[in-house]
Amino acid sequence: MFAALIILPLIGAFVTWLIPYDRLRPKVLSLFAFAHLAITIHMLTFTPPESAGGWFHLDALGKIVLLSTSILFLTCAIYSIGYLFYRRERSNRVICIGLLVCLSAASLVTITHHLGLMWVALETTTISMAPLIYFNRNARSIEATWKYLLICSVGVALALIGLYFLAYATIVAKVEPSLLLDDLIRDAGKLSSGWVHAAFVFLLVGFGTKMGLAPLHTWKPDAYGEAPGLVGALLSGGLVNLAFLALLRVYQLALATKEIAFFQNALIVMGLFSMVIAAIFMARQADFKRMLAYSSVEHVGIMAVALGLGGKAVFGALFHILANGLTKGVLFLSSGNIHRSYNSKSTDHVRGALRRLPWSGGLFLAGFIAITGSPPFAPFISEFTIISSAFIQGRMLIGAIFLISLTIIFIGMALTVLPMVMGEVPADSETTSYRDSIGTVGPPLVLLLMVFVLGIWIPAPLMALLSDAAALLEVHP
Amino acid sequence: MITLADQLLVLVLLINFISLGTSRLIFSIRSVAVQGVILGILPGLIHPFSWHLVAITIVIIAVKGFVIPQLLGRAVRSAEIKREVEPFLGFVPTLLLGAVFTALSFGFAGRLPMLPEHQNYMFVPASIATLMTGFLILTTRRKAISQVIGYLVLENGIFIFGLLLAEAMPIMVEAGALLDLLVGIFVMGIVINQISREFSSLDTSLLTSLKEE
Amino acid sequence: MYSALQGVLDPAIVALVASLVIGCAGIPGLFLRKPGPGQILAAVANILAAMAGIPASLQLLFNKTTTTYLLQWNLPFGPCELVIDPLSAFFLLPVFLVSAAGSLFAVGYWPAAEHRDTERGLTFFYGLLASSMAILLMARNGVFFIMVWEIMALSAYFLLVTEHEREEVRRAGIVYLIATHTGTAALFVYFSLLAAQTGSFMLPASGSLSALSPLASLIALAAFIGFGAKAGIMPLHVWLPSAHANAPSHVSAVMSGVMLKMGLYGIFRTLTFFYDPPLLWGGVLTVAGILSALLGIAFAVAQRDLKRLLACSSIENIGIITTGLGVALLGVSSHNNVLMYLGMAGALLHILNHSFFKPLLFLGSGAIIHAAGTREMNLMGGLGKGMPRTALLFLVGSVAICGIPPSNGFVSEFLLYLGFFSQLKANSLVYLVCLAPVLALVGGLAVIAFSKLYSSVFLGTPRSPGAAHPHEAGVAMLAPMAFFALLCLLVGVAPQLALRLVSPAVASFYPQSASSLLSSEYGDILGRLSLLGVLLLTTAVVVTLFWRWRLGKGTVSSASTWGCGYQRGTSRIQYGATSFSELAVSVFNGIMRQRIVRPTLTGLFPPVERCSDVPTETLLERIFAPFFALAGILFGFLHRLQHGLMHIYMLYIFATLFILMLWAH
Amino acid sequence: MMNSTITNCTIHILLALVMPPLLLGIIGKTKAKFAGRVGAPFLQPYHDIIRLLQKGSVFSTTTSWVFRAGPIVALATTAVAALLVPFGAHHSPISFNGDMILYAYLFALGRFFTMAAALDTGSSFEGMGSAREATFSCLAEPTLFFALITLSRLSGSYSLSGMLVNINLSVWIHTSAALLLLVGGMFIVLLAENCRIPFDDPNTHLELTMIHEVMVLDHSGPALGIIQYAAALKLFVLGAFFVHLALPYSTGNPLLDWGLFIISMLELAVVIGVVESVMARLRLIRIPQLLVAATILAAFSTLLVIR
Repeated sequence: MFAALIILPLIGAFVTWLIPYDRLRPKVLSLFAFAHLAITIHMLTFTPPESAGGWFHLDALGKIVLLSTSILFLTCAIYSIGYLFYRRERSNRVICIGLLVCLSAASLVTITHHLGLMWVALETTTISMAPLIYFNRNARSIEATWKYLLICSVGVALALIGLYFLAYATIVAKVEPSLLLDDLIRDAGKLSSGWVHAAFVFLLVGFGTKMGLAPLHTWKPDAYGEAPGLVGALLSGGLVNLAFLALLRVYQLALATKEIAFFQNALIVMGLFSMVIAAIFMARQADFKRMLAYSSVEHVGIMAVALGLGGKAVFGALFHILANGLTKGVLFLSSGNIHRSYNSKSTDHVRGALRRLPWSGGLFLAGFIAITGSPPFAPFISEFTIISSAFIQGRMLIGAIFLISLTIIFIGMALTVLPMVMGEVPADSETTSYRDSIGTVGPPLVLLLMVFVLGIWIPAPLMALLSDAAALLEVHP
Repeated sequence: MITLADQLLVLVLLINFISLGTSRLIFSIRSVAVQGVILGILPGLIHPFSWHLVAITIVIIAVKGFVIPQLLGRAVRSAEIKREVEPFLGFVPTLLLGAVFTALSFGFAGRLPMLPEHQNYMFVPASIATLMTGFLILTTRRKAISQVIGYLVLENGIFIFGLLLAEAMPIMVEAGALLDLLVGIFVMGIVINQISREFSSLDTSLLTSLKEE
Repeated sequence: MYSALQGVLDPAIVALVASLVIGCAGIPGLFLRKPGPGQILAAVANILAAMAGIPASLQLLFNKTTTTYLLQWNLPFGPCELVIDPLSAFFLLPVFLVSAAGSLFAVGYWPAAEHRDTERGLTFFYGLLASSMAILLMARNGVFFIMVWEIMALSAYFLLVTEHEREEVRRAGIVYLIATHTGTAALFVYFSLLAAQTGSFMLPASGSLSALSPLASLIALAAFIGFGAKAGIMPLHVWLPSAHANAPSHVSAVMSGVMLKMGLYGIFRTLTFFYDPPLLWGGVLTVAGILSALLGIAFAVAQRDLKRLLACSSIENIGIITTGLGVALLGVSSHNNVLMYLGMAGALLHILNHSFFKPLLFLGSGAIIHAAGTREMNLMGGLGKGMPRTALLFLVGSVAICGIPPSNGFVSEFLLYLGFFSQLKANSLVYLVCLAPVLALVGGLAVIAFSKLYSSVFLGTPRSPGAAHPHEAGVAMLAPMAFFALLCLLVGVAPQLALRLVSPAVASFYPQSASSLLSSEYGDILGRLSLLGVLLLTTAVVVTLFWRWRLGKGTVSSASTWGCGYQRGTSRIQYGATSFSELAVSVFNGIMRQRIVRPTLTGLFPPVERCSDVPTETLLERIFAPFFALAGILFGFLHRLQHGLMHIYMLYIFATLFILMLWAH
Repeated sequence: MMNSTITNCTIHILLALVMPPLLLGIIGKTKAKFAGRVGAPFLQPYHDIIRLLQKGSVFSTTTSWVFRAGPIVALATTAVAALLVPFGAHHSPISFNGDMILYAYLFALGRFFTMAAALDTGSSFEGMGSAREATFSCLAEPTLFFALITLSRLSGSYSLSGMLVNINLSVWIHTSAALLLLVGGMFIVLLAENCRIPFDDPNTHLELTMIHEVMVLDHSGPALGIIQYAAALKLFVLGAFFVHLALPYSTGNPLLDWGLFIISMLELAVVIGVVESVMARLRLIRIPQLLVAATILAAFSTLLVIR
């Protein structure tokens, strides 16, 4: 079962590599994505027992991330059929292979309990995404790729040394040396605080870089801005969650080793800082894809703060994994359509999208409303849970900063998004071949529907899953 | 045997300073290559002989010592750049900072508990010092190629620490090391050459069109 | 219908179903291919729902029953209760009334045939807005409340930007959206703090909290900001004028007639939680209220845009209501039942009245805009001849909103006056009586504003070719207006009935205050009022008859207006809207700001020049806009942190690592 | 007792119907005497009104029904107001708690329609007049209310009759300061509301300077007669309020009281006449200042009594 989840996409990658026709590849891609989702759902319903001596173990946390990733990936794959049709000018072999490899690695991250293996998988996702960012093959995209790759690699390298510290801590503590999460949690008490502290710092910075917490987020706007819409969707809706899952693992460990206070405070500080940075940079943003990148910075910040707050906020964080992922999908895919249609990402040129692209424009608008935490959409549930638990815990200052930056972000985003979608299309704007079609509008529409439904009604099984996951992250006295 | 390893580590530290101090790119590439070779030898010195070990050693020496330097060298030659002119921070200050960081890392290592058998060897301080050096290069040099060098030094630092764990969890260490190498090759081999094709130069100060106005 | 309902159905169910029906009214239209039927269907559904809902809520109001339903949702915010108590029932009345009238008006005002691309969305969101407001009144779970609240705010936004091709409309929309979202942020705090206080997201029961508890004042503050922003209490009113001016008229009617009241409802509801509100709260509300009233009407006097004037007068009326509420609260804190009763009754009655005459006026403005093709009053004039019915109905509205007898507006203000005066005998809070002259001043200004409005629109001669050939509004547009006009007169002539309508709501608020003694006493006084109203009408009739008799005796001829010897008078030299209010503005200069654009005339024969004065949004233009500009500049400066220099990015990472290391050890 | 109230009511109504024009006559006579002229007879205003009622009327082509409604509403409101205010020491026919507020607002209704009628003609002069009327009367409102507050505080009553009838010499002696301020303020309001000098000159014919007269320029025949009668009635009603405030003496005997009332009204007319003769019209820009001054006087009196 576990193997299928990993191998299947790899087979897919191999197949797409063999296929010579550009038109066929995206369909094959979606086929494999669909199979992957099927397996995922099967695994969610009938949880397989942990195998390979605890190396593979699909727990509630993994399930959530796996589910959101798989759904998002399928939608992006289907979207790619319509989207790549407009990018006929260049071969899509690389992008299809990269996507599938990334999918395989992503699944590996979610199902393994061995930190080392998880690290390897994470690194693989980083690398496999690089050529996708370079899809446009121009100076800007190579620069974006370069920054993405170097910064993320440095980050992941730091994470690696963090893991080494952890491992060494086990050796020093004379317990059976291992990087299996369960063993570590078991022996957590014995580990020497010096090494553990150092490990946490390096892991936080490392995974934080991959996740894009400020001030480690510097690669994000460039990468998201230059990558095609669907890659952006996967980066901000998928990879971010994987990195967050890695942080969750560390958090679990931190819970076990009574070092939790420091870790939580660090998370809160970095999270709030990310939100403030996002607020500052979203105002007066002239490039709507970069704006979405900062929105992603904001939301990793939200998740970090929630994790740091603990208690009921953790539930919010976990639900936000899903909510943020899906909503970001809507935003990036629809923004991709708008980009295609106007052939520009500049908010000065894009005007009256609702007139030119009623569907994509409407989706973009709805996505904006959803991502800024307005009901009746899913992000509201998570964000309100977090805010309220901040205030209920009596941590007014945190709540205040959180809320103020949310408001500023809303204003900044509104001032960027509303002029884009409303009004008349400027007479001098470039006309392109792009038209809204079911292929390019359907997938984000489906995502939006999910976001909406989750905003008013959480299915019981999902609810159970979320509360199980939250239980894993509670402080054990 | 292991004392020899210690002396080699001193050599590694020296090479750090060289790569910090020199402005000639080719030279610093070579020095990093040497560092790589030394690191390749180290496991052989501290672990009992095994074919597995031999294989690892060979791979590491091959990649760190020859493949990557070759790639970098070609990139440098194709872009026709000889030296790192006007670094973000001058060479002397960087050297001083390097010294400070090395000292700091010794202090830091001192405060951490060790296994008795590692107690009086300088694996930990050396690795952290190398790590810091890598960071120092990354933050003070403008040229893409020097940043790659910085990244390699960083990796070497991590690798040194990995030696401590090699017998505890060999697969882990090797996986990590090899994957880092992969990244290295990936970054150098493809991106660098793409860059030099796009910009006919490896100056990252050219790679600054993506920013907020 | 009434008694039949009692037997057959539970009124609460009826009200609930009715509000849901309104919400779904616009949906069929989205899928129908032909544009017309959807709108008609929506209107019919709305009206039927209102015809079911209003008796139901009346019944709930009079039976003083409280019905509770549990909505099954599995969101992690505790149980979701829907409760209809007399207070909710009272607020339900305007919701049903105005939304139904507006939807009928829309058929004539925004015909689907002419607005193919906007009508569907308009109808849909209109229904959504109305029903969300109705549901809001029943929501008792804080989170559910916020969700409905935000749906209401957003659908109002989408209605507002119906004509988003116009730059002005977009600006209004953005300002509104930012304002309402900020308010919602305050509500987040509010409900979180409530939850921190009570331990659950359920709204606390009436009188269950003490105002002395540490969080109480924070809660009250958050409520004041959050709900006050929606109600348009100064200084949180900045979004209101432009929003109401730029929405389609029947939407403005709902926004002003009902949506503002939702903010007030929130404040009312919040105050019910506390059994011992301190004097301070009442004081704050009173001061804020009277200031809103005075400044609001002062702004109104200066306006030259028909709908902006109406919007500003909404601020005034909200201010009056808030004053009443504050007075009632002072009564609670000082255990003075008379004050409590009069303040609360006045406030609630004025809520009802405002939801009669303000929609009437906004709908009328819609008809006017159709006829004259502009909102600029200086370009209108003489419309009364082309559209006499509209003119008559609009006159009723104008008289009513000035609070002049015999109209409903006077009744509620009358109760407030009684409240102020009632303190003269008591020795506490005597200075409260000084509000009376202020309210009188407000009344006087209102007379200026609305005589200006009415006369410059309907009277005299057309000031622009656009207004020259007005056409009377159709039945679909006239019927709702006539309905509201009748209500205004009815309440004006028979105020005691209205008081009976209000009393249960007051009782639900502070039971001890609504002693039957009080309500009967003031019922009698209002009875005298109605007597005098009848007397006034009869006198008028007598005088008219007398006059007609004399008219019959003498010869009746007609000539052009006496121009005092100057016979070349054109329509341009008659007093326009701006010139009418110019004197008042110059007297009240400082409160009302007008930017006067004066030309400088040079030479013996200067070229043709224009002089115009433009009313300004003091708060928005002097404070908020510069603040935002400043923030923008600051952020722009900080944007340099993202400079694209790789090695500095590396430095960020390194620094973070270093700092965390230091912090950890 | 019962029939005494009835007689009082009848007398009240009769006075309200008959007496008002006489005041105008007396004012005119006084001014004539000051000017050294013989002047028109006391009953001249009656003659004018009757003559006007017999004349035919001319309507401007631009006017609508609003124009015709103006005089009617003006008269009706004033007439109803006349039923609320007590004449002399006698209670008014109708009185209830809060009737003073109705009293104040009835004039607002009349004003609204008068202004509307004026603006209906589309003449710039009449527009001018109504703009001034609107502004000045709006400024006069607060004064009246401060007066009402003071009186109601002093008398402990919420109805016009109650508060005026309870003001007697003893109250005066105790709170003379407050009441003096009040009298000052109210006299100004009285002049302003009735468009007398120094605010307005009822018989000038220089349109640019007028307020009330210019508003009714276009009315003719019976309508004009009604307007003039209404104006006189308004003077009478406000005068009655003022007179009892200024000269609050009452003998126990009802008939004597009526006599006293009539005499004091005549005194008032004379006083107004004197003022009009010795004063000139203010410049328009000064008028608001005078009105605000009146407000301040009244406000002070209020402060004096409620502190």
